[in-house]
Amino acid sequence: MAGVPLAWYLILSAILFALGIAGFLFRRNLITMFMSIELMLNAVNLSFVAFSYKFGRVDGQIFTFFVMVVAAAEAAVGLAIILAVFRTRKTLAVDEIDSLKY
Amino acid sequence: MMEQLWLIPALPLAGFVVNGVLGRRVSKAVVHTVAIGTVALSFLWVLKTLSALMPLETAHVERYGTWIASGSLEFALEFAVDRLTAVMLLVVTGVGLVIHIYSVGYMAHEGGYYRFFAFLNLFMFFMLTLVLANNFLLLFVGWEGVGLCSYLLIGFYFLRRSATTAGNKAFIVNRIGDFGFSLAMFLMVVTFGSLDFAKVFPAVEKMPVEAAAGVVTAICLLLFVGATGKSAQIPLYVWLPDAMEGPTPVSALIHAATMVTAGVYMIARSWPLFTHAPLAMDVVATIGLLTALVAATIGMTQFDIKKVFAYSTVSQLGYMILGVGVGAFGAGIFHLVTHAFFKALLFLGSGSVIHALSGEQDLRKMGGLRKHTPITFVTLVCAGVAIAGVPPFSGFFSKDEILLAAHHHHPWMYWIGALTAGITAFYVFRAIFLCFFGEYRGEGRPHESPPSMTIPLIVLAALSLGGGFLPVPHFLDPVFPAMEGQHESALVFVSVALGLAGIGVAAWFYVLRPGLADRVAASLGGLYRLVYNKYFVDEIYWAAVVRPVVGGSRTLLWRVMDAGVIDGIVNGIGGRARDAGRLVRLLQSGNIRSYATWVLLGSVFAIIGMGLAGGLR
Amino acid sequence: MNLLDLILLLPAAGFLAVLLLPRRNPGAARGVALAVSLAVFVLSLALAAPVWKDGSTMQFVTDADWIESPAIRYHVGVDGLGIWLVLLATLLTPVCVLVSWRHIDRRVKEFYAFLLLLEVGLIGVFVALDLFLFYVFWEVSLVPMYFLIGIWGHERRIYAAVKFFLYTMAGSVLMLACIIYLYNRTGTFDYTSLLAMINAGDLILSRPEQLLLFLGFFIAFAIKVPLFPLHTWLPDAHVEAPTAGSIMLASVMLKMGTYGLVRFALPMFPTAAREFAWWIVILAIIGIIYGALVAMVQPNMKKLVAYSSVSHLGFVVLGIFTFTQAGLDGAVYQMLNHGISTGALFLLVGYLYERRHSLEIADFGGVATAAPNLSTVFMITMLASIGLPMLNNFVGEFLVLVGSAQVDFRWTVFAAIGVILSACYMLWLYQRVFFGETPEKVREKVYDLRPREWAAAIPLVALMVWMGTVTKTFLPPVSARNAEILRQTTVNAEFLVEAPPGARGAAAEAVEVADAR
Amino acid sequence: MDTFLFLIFAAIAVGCGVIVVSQRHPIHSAISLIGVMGSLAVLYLLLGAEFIAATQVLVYAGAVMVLFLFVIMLLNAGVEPPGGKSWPVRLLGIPLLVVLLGVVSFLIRGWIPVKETVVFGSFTGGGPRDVGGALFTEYLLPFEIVSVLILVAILGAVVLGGKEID
Repeated sequence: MAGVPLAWYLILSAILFALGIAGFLFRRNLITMFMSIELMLNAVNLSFVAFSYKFGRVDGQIFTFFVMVVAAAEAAVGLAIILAVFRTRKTLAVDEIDSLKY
Repeated sequence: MMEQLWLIPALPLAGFVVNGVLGRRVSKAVVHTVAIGTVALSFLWVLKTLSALMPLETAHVERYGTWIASGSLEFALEFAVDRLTAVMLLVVTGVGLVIHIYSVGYMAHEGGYYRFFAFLNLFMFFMLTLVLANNFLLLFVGWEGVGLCSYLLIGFYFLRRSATTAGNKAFIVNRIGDFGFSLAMFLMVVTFGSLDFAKVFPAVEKMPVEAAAGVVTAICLLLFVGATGKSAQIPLYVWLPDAMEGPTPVSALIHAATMVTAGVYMIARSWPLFTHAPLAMDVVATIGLLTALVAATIGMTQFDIKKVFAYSTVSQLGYMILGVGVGAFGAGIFHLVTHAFFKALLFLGSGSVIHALSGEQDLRKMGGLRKHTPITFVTLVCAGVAIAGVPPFSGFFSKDEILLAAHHHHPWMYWIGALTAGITAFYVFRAIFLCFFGEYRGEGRPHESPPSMTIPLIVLAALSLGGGFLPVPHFLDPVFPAMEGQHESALVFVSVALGLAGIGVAAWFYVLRPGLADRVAASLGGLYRLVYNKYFVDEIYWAAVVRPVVGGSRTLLWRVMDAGVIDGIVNGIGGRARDAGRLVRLLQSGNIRSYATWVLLGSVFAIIGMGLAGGLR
Repeated sequence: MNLLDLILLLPAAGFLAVLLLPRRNPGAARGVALAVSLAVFVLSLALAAPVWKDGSTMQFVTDADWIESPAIRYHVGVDGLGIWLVLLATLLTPVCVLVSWRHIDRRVKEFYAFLLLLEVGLIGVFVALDLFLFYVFWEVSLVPMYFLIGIWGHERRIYAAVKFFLYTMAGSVLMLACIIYLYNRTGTFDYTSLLAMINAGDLILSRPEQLLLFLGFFIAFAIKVPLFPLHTWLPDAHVEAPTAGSIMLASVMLKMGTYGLVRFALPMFPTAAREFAWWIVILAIIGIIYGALVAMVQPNMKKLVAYSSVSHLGFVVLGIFTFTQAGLDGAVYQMLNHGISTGALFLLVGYLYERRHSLEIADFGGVATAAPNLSTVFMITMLASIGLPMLNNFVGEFLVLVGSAQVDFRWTVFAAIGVILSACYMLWLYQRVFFGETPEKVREKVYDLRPREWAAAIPLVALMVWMGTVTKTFLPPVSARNAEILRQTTVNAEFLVEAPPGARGAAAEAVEVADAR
Repeated sequence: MDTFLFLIFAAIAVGCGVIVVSQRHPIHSAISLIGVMGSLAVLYLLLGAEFIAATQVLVYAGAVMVLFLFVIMLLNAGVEPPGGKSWPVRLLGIPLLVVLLGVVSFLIRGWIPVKETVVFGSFTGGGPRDVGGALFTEYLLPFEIVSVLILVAILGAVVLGGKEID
């Protein structure tokens, strides 16, 4: 029975991850960047699940589970921080938020 | 048998310690009693020791232990007495005692009384150590120590800048001499492995002549550098005239009678070295003669009474150096002894004059004092005839012996020496005539000094007159090598005649025809100015040595080298590091997206690296 | 735990105790510091007698594991070389406590705490027999000094402290690298085992190895000495440091460098040491003359004394690299002398500063009238410093110059010029500060020595006279140890004769030179 | 059939991903991200991870993305202004991305043989029972820690979002 090569899953994961990076690099909006991070996390999750399939073990999925949980927590805190930043700086453009420098 | 030689210097040292620690809290009477008492005891102990040790054919050595020991080198604390030392001990303690007594009167109204006597006692300690030392190191201890005391006492009036400057000058010029002395010591350690007289001298004797010539000549010349410093010879004599800033008893004791003769003593003491270095001996004799002449000419023109006698001292020291330089060690020491008498007398006498005039030292403001200060006048004339070499007074015997030995060495040395003798007579009597004859040219009321000052004058006058009959050269015969050759008695008359002529000229210039001297001086013009300004030696030294060294140190070494180059390099390294940091910190731009790019860059490299290394397989 | 451990532990305990004291009560900090430092001094005196009897072997040795891997040991002991330096450190600490009694008025307890910590480091350096332990103590002494200068210093203290720290650090990092290299070669940091290996021929360092290792150690030590041209941190550090800091820095810390040279650089890398000796001696002699000349023109008293230190320590380095008994003995003796006399000079300059609040020579004059006792003590110290016989420095300088004359007379000639110059700058200083009429400002502010100040000065003056006259008290153990070290340097060179051909020429030459002496 | 499903949902995921990255307005990005997540959930199913697929839809697509949308609307975030300040991104961004993607793909290709395929239904260890079993036995401690983490995160979010920061 012909199936999908495993490598395709992984390459899809890599492509999504690269898209995430691209979003992080080229978007200048804090929230979009944050979403790009989520995208990267999802790309990694896909790898985990794919490997879980490859080795026939559930551990990869457990990891995915943890990543989701942490991502949820992160999203909560991160968005709260974005809120706080917006309240003080009145902007979401990261290039304007650069006071932590030399 | 121990004679407890150490007591001789230790007694004055005890006096120094007592006066130094307690002097400020006790009365003047206690201070000078302690000071004079210790010196007197020391003098008595010298007499006792010498009478016990006579006839002292060979040296009596006492060892008290080791001072410095390192590996095979050992430097002992050893005192020794032989006939040479005996003479020196008597001169130092004897003249020292007289001058201590004199100081009671002279210093009566000065501040820092205890300090003065403490320093004098300290000087006695070091001088006696110098004389008693049985090795060069201990001699050097005394040598440096007397230099210290000289410094302290020249700068005694430390509120006067000129006095402290003179003190510094004395110490530093002496240090230059000591530099030579110490190098000589190091060379001796290297060559002979010891500094003991008892080891060095026999070793020299045993050395083959060819081997000895170079190194022994070097040692002797270096020792002589030391002597030129301490005994004020060309080119290091410049400190001695300035040293007259000190109180007059100091000038008499340290800068006339004892300390400055240490160089002569040292050369005489190390005759076994010098006799093996004829070249060095010639240098010594020539320098001595030259110094005698040059200093005497300067002495003719000075108006400060103490300066006249200071240059006279330099000149007379030149004679002594000439004496030891031509191999007449006994004669040199003999002149040292007689000079101690008459020069101490000259200084104490001039001190008495200065005391009488409440501090006036300029001959042009004196005159006619023989009526006011008769004792001083008479004793000074005694000293004058002694130094002028008028027979049968002390200077005649000792000086003539040196001159005859010089003639035996090189006739031209005799003639220059004799000429100098004439000049000597002239300037001494010039001073005496200016001071005591004619009209009184100053202000204030001159008065005769107290007995504590005049009695020492009288004692010294007696010694100056009769000192020539002391059998010093004969007594020293066993110590020194015999001088061959016979006296040419005709020459005696020449020098005596020159001396008398000098007195005559002085009398003609300053008593019979006052004013003539000024006209002669004016007619000589530039030559007179040259001599009057002491051949500009101080100025030349200042311009050629002091200023370049100080200025060079300040600008070149400190500002340019230290602050500029070295610190520049150091700070430059620091600065470049900072610049690099400033450059690199631009990466820390605060822009998150830039950071992300760097992270990505790093990750790419890491992944490529891992891939290449096969880490992912 | 033996006496030596106790001596190391006590000031460390004192350091903690002072830190724990309440800030409100500075008197307690002073009291505790004085008590501890005096106790340490008294205890350390007990070290002297056994070492005096046998200076060439290590005594009061403790050898315990500290860290198992890498094999770092707590190995301490004291011999004729270290004993007087230990005593110097323990003597000067109470002196410094006394000196700072009034002078330090802010952050008092921290000051005394740092002083005690400094003492730990200094003692440790002189007793450590494990290279790593040595390095640790070396750095331990560095930190408190940095703070002493940086917190309680004068106007430009930060600059001076940073300069001091960076200079020293640059050197000590090189040393650490060399120590680690040695460890990688041999598997041990232990100095005595290393020497034993070298003696037995088990450890033969090739010539390039020796040269590089020697240079690493040497630069660290030379900076600390400081040897020309690595000296420029010294004047700045001294000028800015508080009095106690200057005293400890000049008297004890500079000796760490020269001590290191004698203890480590010479016996471990004899071939390299002999090969470089010529160049090092030239630097030392330049330092002697240069330091003296620059000292002469300083307008600031502390700077003057600092440059004079450069000059004096030139003598020490010269003595060390003569490889003669007299030279080494003189060098070690001179370390002690310099510790005493320059320490005393800084002490007295500190007294003057406390009174007039200035270090500029031009602000003084006529102090002799206002403070005769102070002037007398200064005079004695000055005379000691310029090497007057019967005072301490003379003995050291004399032996050093004798040693150098035995090797090359030219060295002696140039080095002796420094003796002349020392008289110049010191006498000139004395004249300008103490002699002459007393200006109004000086008369108002300068008072004579107080009892507390006497108490700090008298031991030093007494030692100057004692060390100058009774050398027997101090010299024999030093001599014994130095003889051992000299033997060691020749032994090593002999082993190298059998080493690879590249090293043959130099080593053989070194042995010949050694034999010729 | 597998290949067909994979290709469809992979295409949706990549397409939505591109929209996420390329849209200037955060709302568009957020909506697209939901699309990515949904298609990923299908892919998880294909890989036999039923429980994770469900959670993905519930937690990610449901809870987290709603949070995002709320915040976007709360802040009234608009279209981002053009231009940026980061020169390294402009200089290095695209080349680095290309290199990364190339290298990773190359490594994956070399690592996992093409004949190793995924067949739907061949792995059945991804049901709630299996995951739960592993989670409450082997991974109990991490699980508990994560629960604390979430608690802290809640607190943090409340504190940060709740009041003005001075």
